[in-house]
Amino acid sequence: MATSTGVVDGALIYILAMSVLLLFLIVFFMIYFAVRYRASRNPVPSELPESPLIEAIWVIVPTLLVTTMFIYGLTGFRFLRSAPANSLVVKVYARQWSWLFEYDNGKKSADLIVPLGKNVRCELISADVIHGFYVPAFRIQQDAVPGLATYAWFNATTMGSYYILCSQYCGRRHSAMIAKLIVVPPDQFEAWRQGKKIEFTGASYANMPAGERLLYERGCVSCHSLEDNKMMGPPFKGLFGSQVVVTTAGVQRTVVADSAYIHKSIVDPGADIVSGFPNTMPPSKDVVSEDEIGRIISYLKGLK
Amino acid sequence: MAERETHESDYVPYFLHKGKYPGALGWLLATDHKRIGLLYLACIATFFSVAVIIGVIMRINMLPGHVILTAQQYNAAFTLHGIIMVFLVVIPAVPTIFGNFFLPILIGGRDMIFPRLNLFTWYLFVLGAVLALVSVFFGGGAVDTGWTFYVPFSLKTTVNVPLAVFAVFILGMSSILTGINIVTTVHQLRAPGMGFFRMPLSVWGFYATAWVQILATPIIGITMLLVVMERLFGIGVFDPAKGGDPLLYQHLFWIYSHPAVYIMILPAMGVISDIFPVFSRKNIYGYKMIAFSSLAIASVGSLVWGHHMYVSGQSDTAGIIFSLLTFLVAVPSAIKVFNWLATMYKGSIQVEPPFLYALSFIFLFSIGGLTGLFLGALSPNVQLHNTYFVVAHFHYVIFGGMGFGLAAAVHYWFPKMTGKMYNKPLSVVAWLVVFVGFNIFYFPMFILGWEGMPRRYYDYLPQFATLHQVASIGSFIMVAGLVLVAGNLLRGLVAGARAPANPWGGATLEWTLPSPPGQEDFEEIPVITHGPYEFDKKESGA
Amino acid sequence: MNASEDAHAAGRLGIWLFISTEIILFGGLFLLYSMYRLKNPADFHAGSLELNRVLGTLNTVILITSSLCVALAIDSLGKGRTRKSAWFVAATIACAFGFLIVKFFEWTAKFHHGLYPNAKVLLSLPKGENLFFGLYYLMTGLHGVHVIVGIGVLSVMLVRVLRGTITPQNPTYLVNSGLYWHLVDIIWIFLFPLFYLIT
Amino acid sequence: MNADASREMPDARPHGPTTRSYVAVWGALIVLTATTVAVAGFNLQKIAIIVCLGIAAVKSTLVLFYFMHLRYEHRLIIKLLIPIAIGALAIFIGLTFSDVITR
Repeated sequence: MATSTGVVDGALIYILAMSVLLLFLIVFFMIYFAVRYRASRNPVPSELPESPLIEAIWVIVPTLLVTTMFIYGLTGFRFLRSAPANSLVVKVYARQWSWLFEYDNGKKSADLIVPLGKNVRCELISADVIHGFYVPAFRIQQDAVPGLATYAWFNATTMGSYYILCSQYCGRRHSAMIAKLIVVPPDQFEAWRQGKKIEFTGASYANMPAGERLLYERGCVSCHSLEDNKMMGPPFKGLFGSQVVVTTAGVQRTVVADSAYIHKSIVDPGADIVSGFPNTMPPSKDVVSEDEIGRIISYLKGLK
Repeated sequence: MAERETHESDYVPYFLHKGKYPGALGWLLATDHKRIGLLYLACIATFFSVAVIIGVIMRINMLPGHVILTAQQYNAAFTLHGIIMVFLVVIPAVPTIFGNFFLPILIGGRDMIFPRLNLFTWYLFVLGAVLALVSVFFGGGAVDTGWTFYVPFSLKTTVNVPLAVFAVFILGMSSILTGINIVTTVHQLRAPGMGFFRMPLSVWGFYATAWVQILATPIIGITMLLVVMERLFGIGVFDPAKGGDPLLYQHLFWIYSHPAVYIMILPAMGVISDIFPVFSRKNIYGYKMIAFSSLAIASVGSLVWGHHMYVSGQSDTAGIIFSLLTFLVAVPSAIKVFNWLATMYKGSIQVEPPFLYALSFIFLFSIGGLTGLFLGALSPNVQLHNTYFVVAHFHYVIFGGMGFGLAAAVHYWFPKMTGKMYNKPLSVVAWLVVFVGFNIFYFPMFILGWEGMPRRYYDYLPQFATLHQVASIGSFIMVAGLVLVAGNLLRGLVAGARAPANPWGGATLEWTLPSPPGQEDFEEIPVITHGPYEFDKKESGA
Repeated sequence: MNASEDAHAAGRLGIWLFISTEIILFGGLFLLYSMYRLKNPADFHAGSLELNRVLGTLNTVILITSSLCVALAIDSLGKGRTRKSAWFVAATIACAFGFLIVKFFEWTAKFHHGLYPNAKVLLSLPKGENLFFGLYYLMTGLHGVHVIVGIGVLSVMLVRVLRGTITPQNPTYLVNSGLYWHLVDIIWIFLFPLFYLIT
Repeated sequence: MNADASREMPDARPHGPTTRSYVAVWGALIVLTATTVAVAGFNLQKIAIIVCLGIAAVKSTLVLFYFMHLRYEHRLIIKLLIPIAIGALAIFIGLTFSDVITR
């Protein structure tokens, strides 16, 4: 849970209470009239003279009621939309169909690890289409729009692991675009951020070899299977060293999938388009470092 | 009416009338408003069935352990369900079926003002429907964008977006022309003495709706054309890579698509306003307030589209403005509900099938409207946006509101349209099954959404399984009820008892005609001397 | 009650409603134009310098003149001078073709400079200029489609005036076609300064 | 607006502007076009937008009032249509503007 949870819930519960009351009154009168004035009991209807007073009440009371709801919602919104200046800034990269979190010191992670009781400001960046950064437990949601800087912030008050979901429909594997938000003690967080190896409970890709873990963390497996089934992109199993038919600048040719080829496919995927697959992969220079590409290649070498 | 019986010999029901063309051509080239209304009815009923079947398939898929679709198929399924329901069923249904059939009669005219244009709108409608259908099978396959076609996803996906959005453009043209026809008809063809404040409230509903159709639909037209142009020529006005702003697409889309909700609900509210006085045997309470609240909903409802965008990246200031305006539109809706209830007060109430639907309309629409307050409020919306709460909310408003309003209209006007009566006890049973199924189906979705289940998810976290199961079971009950409703009506059509001219004791003009009406509706254009709900005066009028 | 007069009154309301929808249809593009201009004033300035102001002015004069012609056609018809009316309708159609020919040369010249959607040259320019030309093609293109539709409608009117199915007593179709044609003129009256003049 | 409004004369009969006034309006439109092009020639910057759109508004009003006979229109509903359409558009643009400038 976070400080925002209570803020949003307050407004929700107020509106819920008012709505239940109104619904009860409406249904009560509807049923009461239908029974009390049924034709067999009240054969002669009596006209009700129009009363400006009653009509004025019907305009004014709902107006006042909804005004209170507006103000309650507005106060909460102000809270949600003003990140304190001293927040820890995390860059959130959303892409089809995975999340990547980058801390101010350049540390990257597939799970959002945050310290307990600290303000965290998530700056949302989308690489392709619109995604929705949604943490239900914290009651925060904000779209990541390509070409537009947006953010959400929170201050976690309970330790534990929560879901981060994509709430804006983004294509085939939209419902699988899930990451974890893990709230940990501030000292552990700091140690982890500085590069100490800590596996937090609930983390998504614990105990994997570095190369494989990168493929998960950076979202490669959303489109490339580690088995041999065909997804959005070519499967990885048995890829290294195999013959690949590609189209380069409109010309079809056959190449061997060696280290150079894989490197090029990561940094400039539009250059050689593997036949039978659409040219949809975004260039991934900003997401993986040279060092990381090396680890991925050495993992793929072993994936027979 | 007494006068009518003396002319019994030259009276021929409109569907037996021998016109210029024989047989099927007599229907396909019909310019008679009643026949065109029925042409629309046939199409819309078919599309509705298709969309319901797609919906059931999705619900089966959401049963724990019953995956029958791939992710791509599921995405296409909810997209098609949305496109068909929104553009082919809910937006056109009440204005084109009942607007066409009854609007001219209710104002004492013989037809719509532009009968050939009227038929043309039906052909455009069919063309749009065919294009939408064709887009499923050609050029990359069924659209998977959701019915909102949000850019840049709709620019990037490999499926046949251009044809589908072009279909929406065509359907928009059809809707605009229908709106023009309705406004002009109301202005030109009212019978002598039929002042604006003697029009039945259903006519006010059609009239207010028609204005929204005219003023808002061109925006979706141009937006859809822009998506086509983007796909075909890569112009870039919506593509962020070329400087375009995806949020402007959302603005344009919702400038139409939010008012479209009022295109859906206003005519249904109008019909409900006609039904309440008839079954309470009492003049409607606050006629002018209801009439003006229709116009208020139509106009204020066009200013609130930004409440779909609180978390979209829209500025916070704009969010606050739109939230305030959104709450204002709740007021005229509340006024209508209060006026309907006041109409029942001290009435002489007969709970016939149409009234049962009208009463359940109030219940379901109230839930839909009140949950709209959650979504209109800024901070709760941040939690509930794009979750099942929204899905439940709009199904309560659209299906519970417009759908039950439509069902009320069908059960109210069925005897007039067909000259036959359906089985009343069976229709009450069918209503009960639909009503119960509906609530088991959609109510759990409020809770799912509150707990954080996003919409348009092929898959879900394990904690949501139970509620999904309940919702799916509810959907099966509801569909069973719908089959019962349809079966009862069809049976009534074929083998029902003959309906009298005025089975409900209504005081509006359609009940002065025989059931079903003759080709010309009125042999002589009536002179109107009193309001539409003055039951004690109905003998002296018309 | 005179049926033809009733039909005329109804037709007039109908066509004015239609004109309103056309204004809003273009309005969606005006909305995009104003938002993008607001965000990219410098690029829009640069973009409009690329357009040929002389040709734009020429087309404005052509359309205003065509508007006059169609007004005079209706005027002549009302005075019972059917033949003269037909000549004016023909002149309107001629102006419409003139407009399209000028537009054709304008577009072709832009295409030669690589200023068309998705062209390498255009994509290399600042994003605001890409938007400017995108909107330029969309708005003048949609307007051009309206001109083409107008030519079709006016041609039918010409035939009907000559055949005598449009008469001084029954001018509704011609009057309504004229109203549509004036609308096409009005839209250009706004497009002209927005793209060619404001820098 | 009522039913009696439908019993009226078709307006092709000469109760609108005279032939001479059509030509006069055309002359005014040409002069305004020349003015707007001339004004755009000076480097007036922001004022140019207002002047150019102002002249465009005057020109379209002339077309609406005289060529399209709106000045001689006696039905309220038709007189109101253009203001309604422009008003709707102004609201659409204005509310979208409230987002774009504060983003």
